[in-house]
Amino acid sequence: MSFEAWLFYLFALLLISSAIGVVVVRNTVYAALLLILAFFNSAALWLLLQAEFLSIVLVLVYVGAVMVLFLFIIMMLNLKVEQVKREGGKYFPFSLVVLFLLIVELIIMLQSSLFDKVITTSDTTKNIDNTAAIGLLLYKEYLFPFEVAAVILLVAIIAAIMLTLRRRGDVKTQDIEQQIQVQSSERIRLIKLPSGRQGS
Amino acid sequence: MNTIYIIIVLLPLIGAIAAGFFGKQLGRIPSHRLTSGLVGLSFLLSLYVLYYFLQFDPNHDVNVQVYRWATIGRIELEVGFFIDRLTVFMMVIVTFVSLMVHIYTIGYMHDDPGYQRFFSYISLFTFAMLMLVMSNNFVQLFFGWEAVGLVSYLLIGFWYKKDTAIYANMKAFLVNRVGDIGLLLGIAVIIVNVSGLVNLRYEDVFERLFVRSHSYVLDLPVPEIASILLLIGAMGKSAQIPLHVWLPDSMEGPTPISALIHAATMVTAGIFLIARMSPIFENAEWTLNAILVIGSSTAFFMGLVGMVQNDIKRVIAYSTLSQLGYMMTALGASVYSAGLFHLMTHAFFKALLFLAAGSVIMGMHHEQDIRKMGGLRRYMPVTYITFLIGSLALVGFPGFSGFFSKDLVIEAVKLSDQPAALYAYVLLVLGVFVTAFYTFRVFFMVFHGDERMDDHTLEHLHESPRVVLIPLILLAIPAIFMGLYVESVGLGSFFGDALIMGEQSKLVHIENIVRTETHVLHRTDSLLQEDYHGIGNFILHGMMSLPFILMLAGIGSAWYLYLKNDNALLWLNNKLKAPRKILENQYYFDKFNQGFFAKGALYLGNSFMTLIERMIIDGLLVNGVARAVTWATGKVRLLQTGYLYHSALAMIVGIIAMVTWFITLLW
Amino acid sequence: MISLTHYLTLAAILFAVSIAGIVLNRKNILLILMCIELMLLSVNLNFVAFSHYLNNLHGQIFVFFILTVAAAEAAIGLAILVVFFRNKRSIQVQDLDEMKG
Amino acid sequence: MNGIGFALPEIFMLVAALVVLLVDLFLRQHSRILTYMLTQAALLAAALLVYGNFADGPARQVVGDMYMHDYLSSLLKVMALLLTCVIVVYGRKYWSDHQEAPGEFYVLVLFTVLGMMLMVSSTHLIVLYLGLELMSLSLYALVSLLRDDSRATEAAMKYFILGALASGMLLYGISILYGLTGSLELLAIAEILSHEGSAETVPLLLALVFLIAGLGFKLGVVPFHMWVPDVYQGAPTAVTALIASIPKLATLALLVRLLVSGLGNITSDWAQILMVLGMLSIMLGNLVAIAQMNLKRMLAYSAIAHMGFILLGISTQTMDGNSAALFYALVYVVMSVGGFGVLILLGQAGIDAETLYDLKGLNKRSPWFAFMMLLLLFSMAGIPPLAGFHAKLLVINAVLQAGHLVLAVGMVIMSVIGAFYYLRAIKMMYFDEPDDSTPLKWDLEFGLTLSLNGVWVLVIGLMPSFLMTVCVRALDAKHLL
Repeated sequence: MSFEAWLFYLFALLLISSAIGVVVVRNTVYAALLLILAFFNSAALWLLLQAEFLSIVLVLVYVGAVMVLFLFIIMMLNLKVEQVKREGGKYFPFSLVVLFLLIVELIIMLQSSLFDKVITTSDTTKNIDNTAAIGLLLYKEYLFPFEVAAVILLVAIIAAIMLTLRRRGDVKTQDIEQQIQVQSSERIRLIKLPSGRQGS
Repeated sequence: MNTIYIIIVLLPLIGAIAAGFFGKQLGRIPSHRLTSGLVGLSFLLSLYVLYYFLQFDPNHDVNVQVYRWATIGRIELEVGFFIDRLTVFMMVIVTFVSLMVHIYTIGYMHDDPGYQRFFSYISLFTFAMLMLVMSNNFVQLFFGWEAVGLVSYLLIGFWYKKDTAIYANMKAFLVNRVGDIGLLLGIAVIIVNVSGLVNLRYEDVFERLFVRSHSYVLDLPVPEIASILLLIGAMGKSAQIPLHVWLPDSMEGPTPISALIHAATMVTAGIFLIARMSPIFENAEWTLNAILVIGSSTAFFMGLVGMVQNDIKRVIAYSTLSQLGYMMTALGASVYSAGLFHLMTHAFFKALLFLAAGSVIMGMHHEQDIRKMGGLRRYMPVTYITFLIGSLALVGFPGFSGFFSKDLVIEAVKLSDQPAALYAYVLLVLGVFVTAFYTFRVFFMVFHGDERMDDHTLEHLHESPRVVLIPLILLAIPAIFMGLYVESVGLGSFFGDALIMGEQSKLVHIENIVRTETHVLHRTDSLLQEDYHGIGNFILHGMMSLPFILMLAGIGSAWYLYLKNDNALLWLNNKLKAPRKILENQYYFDKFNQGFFAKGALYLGNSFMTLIERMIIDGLLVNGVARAVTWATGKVRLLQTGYLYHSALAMIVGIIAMVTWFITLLW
Repeated sequence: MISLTHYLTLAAILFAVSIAGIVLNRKNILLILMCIELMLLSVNLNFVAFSHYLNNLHGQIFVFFILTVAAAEAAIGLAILVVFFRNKRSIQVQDLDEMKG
Repeated sequence: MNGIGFALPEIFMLVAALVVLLVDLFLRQHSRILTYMLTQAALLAAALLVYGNFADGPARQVVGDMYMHDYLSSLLKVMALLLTCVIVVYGRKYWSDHQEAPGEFYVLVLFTVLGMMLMVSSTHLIVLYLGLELMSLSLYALVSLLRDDSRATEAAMKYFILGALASGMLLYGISILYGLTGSLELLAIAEILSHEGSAETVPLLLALVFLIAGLGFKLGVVPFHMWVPDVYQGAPTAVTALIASIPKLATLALLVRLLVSGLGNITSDWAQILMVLGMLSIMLGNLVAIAQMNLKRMLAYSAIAHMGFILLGISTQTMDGNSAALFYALVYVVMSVGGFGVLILLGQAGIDAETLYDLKGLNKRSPWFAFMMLLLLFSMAGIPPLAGFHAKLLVINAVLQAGHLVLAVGMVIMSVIGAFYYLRAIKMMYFDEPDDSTPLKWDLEFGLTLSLNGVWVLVIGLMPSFLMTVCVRALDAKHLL
């Protein structure tokens, strides 16, 4: 096996085991960390596939932003580690069988002579590097989808703010406008109290 | 110009929808103003259309295609209007009578809680009736036919808290069903026998039906079968023996309805149907003879029943039956124009009589028994005079509209050379006496003689409000003068070729004439025309004829028996106990239906129910299916646990199933 | 040598594992959200592999967009999760059970 | 970027959504009416723009071959925009019943429609995916708008997770499609696939399965339907109306583009799948709907059944079947939006109407709206002469023409069983005494819109030929691809 093959198997094995880890560990924080590991491995695999730009983006965007967001939420919600006993349910064996079937069938269906191409290292004689090529494509051919993606991010921002922003009623702050507009009659209220004698 | 027809039809519908759905919001007065106004507008537009048509020669017609609704197989369902002289004629009558009834209702139903609902119904009826008469195809005709039936059904049971009303309602519904099935089968026979893509328009159907008129159903030529079935339909709506039983009972509805639906318009739908379908009927000699027999029998025997009825509305109802018989008979004699002329005059004077009777009933505080009335002429002078005009028109007093139309019918039957014509002639002539007798019996008992009502009613006796009297007066005018159109309408020059449609059928007619040399329509028609020498002559001739004498005899005997000599009446009653009993029981039609059809059906039904229904259908099929559905529902519902992982699992299982499906397909 | 099929198999296994996470998970919704990220990762792996072997950059562009959308999706998903937590004081999968039948 | 002008309606919608968003930021609660009016104006103007350059000629691709300008997309866009106007009118009443009028509702509705517009005219898989996600993400957020309502948030959570799963599946399918053809552009894919030998269809079938799963989820057909009842029930009713209409239209367009145009060479394979899924949906939808006393859930199951009809129409692989499916979809969305409109009408301040019991005695409370609901329910049950009747008739006829007698008989039987639950609702409206006789409140605009909605069903039922012609034209090969 070539060095690249070794690398592939190493990262693939790590990727799958960390993915399984995400599914089976009980602690959510561990799961998130394992997911980060999976992302790193996958970024490495992408490097093997000469997708340098995307592999950097994966690390920067995913690990740097999305996973941090996940961790942030985990911490914010302050979940107890063991909240529920592991309950398989009567569907559990059935589900396992189904998943096994899924893997087998996917692999069977993907056995095609079309896909028997062997990895070819750097024989693609490109004059420009991967990042530049993607940039050119993105800003020339894919400008329209690029704008749409921006809109999607905007919607995400709107939705996230809308859902989580609360105006608390019990916060004590000054409202300058109201203070200025107040009238003298509102400032003091004269109440005529009945004299003490009549009351008891 | 074409949109005007659509507007005429839609105006009453708009009124009906407004009063029906928004009656509560609108209030009483705006509701009746709106509906009456819209129907009035519809009437004016109809008049305009009449005027417009009079500019053209009588054969002018218009075919308006509104839209094609759907195509099912080779049958195209369309909505459209066919307008010719016949249609215009019906439109004017329908909208005019309807308008009068709308106005009358304002007074008559004044205190009824269902005021707006009532206006909505009668407007809806006007819409349906216009759809029926203006239709250019069989499907729309059937729609209009069922719609008028539906409204009639709703209106007979308008006072749904009255048990008798509900019963009458039911009866009308069931009997009309029989007729409707006849019509439906008739249309089906026609559709089956027309080849190619069928749009079911009258013209096309007639043309293509006669191309294939050599074809046979059950060894009978198609026109014969189709016309018999259509006749059954017409008999149901126009209440001919033996499908007449629902009409007298329909008097349970409010009086304006009796005038509008059960005298002037809906019951004449059968007459209209046969006139429209004349190309088919003219090719069916057997059916024409059947019409003669059925029509004249209805005319005479139903009139006889009218002689012994004591409910003012029922007497007029029987009179309606009898007059419908006259119209039918004229059609049977192939003088369609005479039948339609009688339809027109009858619409006016019968609506008048009903509305006047309604006025009497109002005055009498909803007492309908004529034995408890009497001497009303002093208290209700306008009602009295209008009722008299209506009565004179009904009995055919020379100069009044009924005289011309009835005489024309009798003349036509006399001249007809159909085998059944003699039978029909005798019955019709005798019928004149009967008509005169029962009409004036009611007239004398209600308006002359002693006041037989109780004191309380007598104290409150007064003339009806103006809103009730205006329609009476407006209807009285045509009831007197419409006879003047005897030449144009009665003798058919007004209608032109409207009564025979379709090029091909015309050709067939000519062939028939050439071949047999005795074509009925044209012979009777032309004979009638030959006999006619101006109105003056017509009246003079009428005054010397047998029917006139019989009429006078009828009036005279009614006067003698009911005003002059009570003892003679008692003596006669004693002598004629047996026939009287038959008449009072209306020839036992109801008893027979009850005993034979109802009981028999019940018996059959019961045995079927225990055997088939309960055991097989109910036990096995219905309950079985219901149980199976419930069981399946429960089971399937269990799948819907609402748990996320089950939903996801279902999706995965779906994918696996599909992939497995393909794998098994490939290997 | 490493062929395209190797990568596709790897992605398929990753896909199945992520689905297993969604179907078998009885613990909390956050894990499900992570599994969704994992699933998108497997799809991305597919795209990058195809892109490489087809010598065609369009697949990588698609991955770029998937990453963008996935970030947006994560943001909205987590926001909904927070709202859900505020209502139920729990993010257990089993507590998604108010509606059924 | 030639032909960017054809995307003018979308660009306009985007700008309008941003304007609405900004304007709303500076408005106080009581002046939200401005947001509402701006939203309506934006929708109507966009509809006018689409109508203005309605693609009447042959289809063509613009904007770097990513964007389809054809009759089908123009038709669906106009329809969706007008329908959204209706939903926004209903939505205003709904939110005023809830004492708050979140400006985000309007903004997100605009983004939903924008996503839908991108979807129906995309010929590029990236644009398709982005449009789908734009629509879905906006909908997830909309469902959770009632953020203090535990059922709404639960529905949002379920909708989000299952939706993400479904779009993951769709992506997996797309990735294989890309791997097989090396292209992301639908026309090119169709071109390449038509040249390939039939031996290499195995991975293609795998892609097909995942594509159908992704689209089936959006349509809500068995077995990808489990979210439908929960989300319909939990979401705010105004949002439910949106979910029940816009995505269905968009997904129908995708089905036509992906399967009919894109995967035309394995037609028989997907046709069989659609047939099975369609029939299962009709059966499950109608059966389970019987057991529902919650009206929103009932409508959800009936939606599943209706989607089954649409799938069966497409599964016939004929022009007649496709146009029947399109006709069915166009009729269905109007009916269901109207149904939710009536539910919103019945709602009162703070309390949503959602069970069948809320319909009780509606005739006594408002005969006109009871009649409108009658029209809508009769139409859903497929009773002539209403629009739903023609829709069912067309689909069943197409299935018969394609020679599937058993299927057609099954459809008829299930329709009859399905009629039961619609009639039960009608019975409750007309023959039961109202539990609650609080007078219904609505303003003129709402009343008019709802009436229009109900009458439309009748009008289409009475004169279906126009809509039929349009549907046939939209799927005509000349105008498609």
